[in-house]
Amino acid sequence: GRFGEHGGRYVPESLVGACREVEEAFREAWADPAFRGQLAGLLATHVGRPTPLTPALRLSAELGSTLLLKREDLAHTGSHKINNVLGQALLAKRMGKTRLVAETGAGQHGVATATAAALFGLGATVFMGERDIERQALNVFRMRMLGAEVVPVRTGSRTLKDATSEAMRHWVGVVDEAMYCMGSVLGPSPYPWMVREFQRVIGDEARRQCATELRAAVPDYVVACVGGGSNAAGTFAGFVDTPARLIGVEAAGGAGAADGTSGVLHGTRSMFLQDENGQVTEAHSIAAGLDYPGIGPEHVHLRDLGRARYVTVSDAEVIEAVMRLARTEGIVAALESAHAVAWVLRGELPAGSTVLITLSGRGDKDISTLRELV
Amino acid sequence: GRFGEHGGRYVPESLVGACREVEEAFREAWADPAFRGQLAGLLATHVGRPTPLTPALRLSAELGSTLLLKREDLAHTGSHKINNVLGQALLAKRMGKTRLVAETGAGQHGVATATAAALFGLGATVFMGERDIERQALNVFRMRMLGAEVVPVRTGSRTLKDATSEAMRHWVGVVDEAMYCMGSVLGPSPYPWMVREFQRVIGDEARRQCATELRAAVPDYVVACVGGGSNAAGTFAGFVDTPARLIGVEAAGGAGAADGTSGVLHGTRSMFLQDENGQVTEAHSIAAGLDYPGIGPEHVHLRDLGRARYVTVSDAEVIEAVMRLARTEGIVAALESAHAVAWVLRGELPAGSTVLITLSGRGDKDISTLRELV
Amino acid sequence: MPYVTGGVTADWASYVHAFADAGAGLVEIGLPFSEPTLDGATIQEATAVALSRGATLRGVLAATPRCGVPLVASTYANLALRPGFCDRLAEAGFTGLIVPDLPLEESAELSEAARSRGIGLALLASPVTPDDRLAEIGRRSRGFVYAVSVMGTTGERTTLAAPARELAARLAPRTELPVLLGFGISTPAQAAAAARVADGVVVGAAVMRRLLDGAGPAEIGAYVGTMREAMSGG
Amino acid sequence: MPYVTGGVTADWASYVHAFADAGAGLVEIGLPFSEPTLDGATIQEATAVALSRGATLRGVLAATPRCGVPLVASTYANLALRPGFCDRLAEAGFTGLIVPDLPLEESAELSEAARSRGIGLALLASPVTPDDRLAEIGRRSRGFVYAVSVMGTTGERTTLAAPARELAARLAPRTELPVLLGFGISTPAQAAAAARVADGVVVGAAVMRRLLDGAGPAEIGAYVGTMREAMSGG
Repeated sequence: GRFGEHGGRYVPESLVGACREVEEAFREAWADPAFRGQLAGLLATHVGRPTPLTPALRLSAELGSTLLLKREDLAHTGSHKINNVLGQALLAKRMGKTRLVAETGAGQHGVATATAAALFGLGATVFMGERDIERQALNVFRMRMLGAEVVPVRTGSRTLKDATSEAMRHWVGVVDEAMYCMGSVLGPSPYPWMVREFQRVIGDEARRQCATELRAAVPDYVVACVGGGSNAAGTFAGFVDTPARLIGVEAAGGAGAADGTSGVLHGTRSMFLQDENGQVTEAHSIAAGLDYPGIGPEHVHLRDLGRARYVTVSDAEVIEAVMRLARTEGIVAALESAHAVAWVLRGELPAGSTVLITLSGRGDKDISTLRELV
Repeated sequence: GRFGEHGGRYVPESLVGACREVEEAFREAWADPAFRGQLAGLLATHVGRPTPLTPALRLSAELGSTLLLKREDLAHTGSHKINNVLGQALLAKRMGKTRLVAETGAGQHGVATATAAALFGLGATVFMGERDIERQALNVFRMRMLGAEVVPVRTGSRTLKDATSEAMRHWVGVVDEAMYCMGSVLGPSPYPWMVREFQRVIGDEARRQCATELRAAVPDYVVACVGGGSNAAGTFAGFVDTPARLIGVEAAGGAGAADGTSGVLHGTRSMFLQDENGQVTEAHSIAAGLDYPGIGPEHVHLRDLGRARYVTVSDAEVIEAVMRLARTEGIVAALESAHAVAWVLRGELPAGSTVLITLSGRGDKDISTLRELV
Repeated sequence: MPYVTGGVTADWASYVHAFADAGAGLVEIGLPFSEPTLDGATIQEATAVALSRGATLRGVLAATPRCGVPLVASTYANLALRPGFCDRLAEAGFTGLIVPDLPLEESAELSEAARSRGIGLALLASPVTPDDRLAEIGRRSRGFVYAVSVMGTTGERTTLAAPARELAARLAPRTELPVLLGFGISTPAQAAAAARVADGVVVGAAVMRRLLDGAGPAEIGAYVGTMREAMSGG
Repeated sequence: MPYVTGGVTADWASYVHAFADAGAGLVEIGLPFSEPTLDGATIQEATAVALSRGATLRGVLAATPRCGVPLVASTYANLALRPGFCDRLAEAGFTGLIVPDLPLEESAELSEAARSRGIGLALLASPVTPDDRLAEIGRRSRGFVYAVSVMGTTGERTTLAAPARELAARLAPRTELPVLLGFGISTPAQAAAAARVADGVVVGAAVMRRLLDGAGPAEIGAYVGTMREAMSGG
């Protein structure tokens, strides 16, 4: 459960057993071909995997590079979140749990959790900050449509970090029947690496797809946005043993790797935005999904090892990237995903580079935000 | 260009040549393996085809039947519309056209057209009723993001039928450089059968998928919603030569087949809602995509032949169907698609039936409508 | 051939008389259809006004005056292909018919039905119609050939476009019927120019614009007279 | 062991003195952290109040009074694992430390750092902790073992739950340290019940609720005295 000196399991004694139980169940399930087959089947029939690898022909021509887009935006519910959530829900079912507990920020993970719960006939309790509930009323309704209970969180900044705290508090009281369904490569062990394993389907598919698409089989660059960092972790997992340069792109206002310092939050030791007194500060990004003041511990480790590089882009660059991708490729990417595109658009890559960009989600949810800004 | 006594090419002399040009180009392209290969490639890499066939396990258990969902909701841009639009845009490019002209109602076809235009570097002019523009401001913004020009139509009921009229008027003046990109199996020949051919990928895929999924290889029932009827036409095309019963489900308030009478509109002879004086009346459906006062001519023909049956469901049944599918399968279907589900939920099917339902699109666009109603 | 939308005002029939009095050789009466796909803003507006006043096919035909000048009905295929349409048209005294969304290929049946009731279905020709097709249209049309002078909808335009002259020139040797030039003709100068290449002109939107703006039969009759004069003088 | 959130009011230190005067054997001082993941509504509120008043680790430690009773700090791992934390704690006169999100497996380093500054890191035990693990916690804890009486967060509850009694009973034979029962104890009856199975109780939320509602040091000292009395009488 450690990535160098990061990771770990910083949870109350009351949750140690539950985390262990999840870890043991996951180890056992992940080694069981039946479980993996069942999950792969669901990802194929329900989610639409494999998602395509789209050559961004017009944008490539403009940049003089070869850009390949891994299309998680086409996954059921609109982002990569579902890969992980189906895995955890299937595991919960296998463990005999009857409920899922989850936190959500903008609502994407909450919708994915509610979706998986509906599919398996599990209950779902989703904690969501009151401010996010106001901003994302449609996602709240969607979760309720799917049968989930959405609990407003009125503490702190009333956003994602507070919802996460509240969800963990709640879990303590319901560990017997409920499984915590974590939305990113965060939280206590085994979550960071379990979520990465559930998301590695992105990287594994992309690796195979690149092999048929690129002469060199492996791209020069593999680029993904990083909030907590689950789509990046999943993507990188497929390329960590190749010469591809791995680039995680953070929001300038929510850059755990770039601006954070070592700390412990929500069960894991990692890099978090905090003031000089060790109080966690709020992240600010146009992309709600990157609005978390930390980053997954494995990313810190990959950076410390020099295996991955973490960069930031500004909100303005992100808006420009969304618009440009829409006009050249007919794809409206999520603001989160557009961070990866924005970094590539900076033009710092050598001409002729081959670049894999994970489009973690679709931009439908962001249209009204963009409309106000553009 | 005829389906029995329906279909035809009821256009002004000024458009006869343009329609013929499209027809000839399409015949030639459709017989050209290079064109079909290029389109199939785009559908795979850009749209995410094949879309999965999802067994609706929990709903099937509740109904005592076997329901299979053809997941067009997972296609890029969120519905089957893109299949057709990519075909027409590729054809336009092949014909040397530089612009697409299209009508749109709720905006789905407009967004798809704008998407295809962006992908091919074509211009796009989308006509949209002023009332629809107000109701669907986000889709208008999305089209503009994708680089399309959206032209408000202020005549008549200021909805889809008026937008269609205006788009056809506009086409007369720009036939040299522009191709009309029709959104359904409507309009003058070759559109109804060309659109059906571009949409038959739904039925062809589903046929193959059913063959591996069902013991009998072919389902007992094939059910799809019908506005103009393009997703139904594409689905039925894959099963018309099988014993499967084909069911088209119309909105009770916009049922061209059920309540229409023979007439001529927008270039085709078919069934339209009209008063006793031959004036076309407005359709009313909770599903904007079914809000057209007519039905594709081939559907009338299939009905006249007894090969397909057309039924209607009420708005209330549709809302119930959306909610039930969400809770049992974790899929929020478009209100249009939910018509097909609603009919199956009536429970009129013999126990043990196998049923293919085409989910033509996703319900994200309908969430705020549902929120107000539920 | 001046045009009026049937039912656009309570006294719409007076305009027909005024046209006749102004020396029009033919009068075109529009039978309003809810989806005027080929009309520009003016005639769309006139159609909407007529329908909102409760105009129906039956009502317009019943109110159609006999004014000594041959009457030509114009409407869309949805109305023209309704059973009994030609019977009613004949009863109302029409001898000509224009259906702009019924091209050559779709026209045979209606043309025959009309002919059997003494009505000539005039076909339309367009600037993009090839020569051989023009000849076929010239052969199959009845009464006259309606030459659409521009690629677009009905409506006023400032000059008579070159395509109109070219079309008229291509049509003339390919038909024995008179050629009427329509779409976009509104000024005496245009009418005069048109008269040099065709046998007549259709003045629709220009009449209806004035009518919708409040001009009475006398004023519009005078306008039609001016147009006629310009043509004769040309 | 009564609890006060450091910095919650300007005169928070007076509460520490009042606790000592009321006969508390230990006093727990919360060092506010922005994400009080394990606290219930009351202590979350107290934390937010303290932080909004500008409370910092440095400031709270500087204001911590010496009152003759051993002081126990409680905070979260994010603060406790900061470099120099134990030095500063020792300077401020603390001899005990509770870090509720630092379970056995993650505690060794901090426990050693604390020990070297004369501070005992008390570990927590929970109703779901198995016996062998309880023994390990009992061995590795310093000062006392904090027995979490319920599966949930801090906060007042109406009765002392059965799990609390069972946990205390399982812990007692597995540690040589005193066992303090915490989470949810607010009434004299509960305190008395707790005293029958444990060596002491932690009264946190009940104190803070009163404090946030405006009770001064004297009033809260009296409440703590009542609790103490109930325990002695039990």
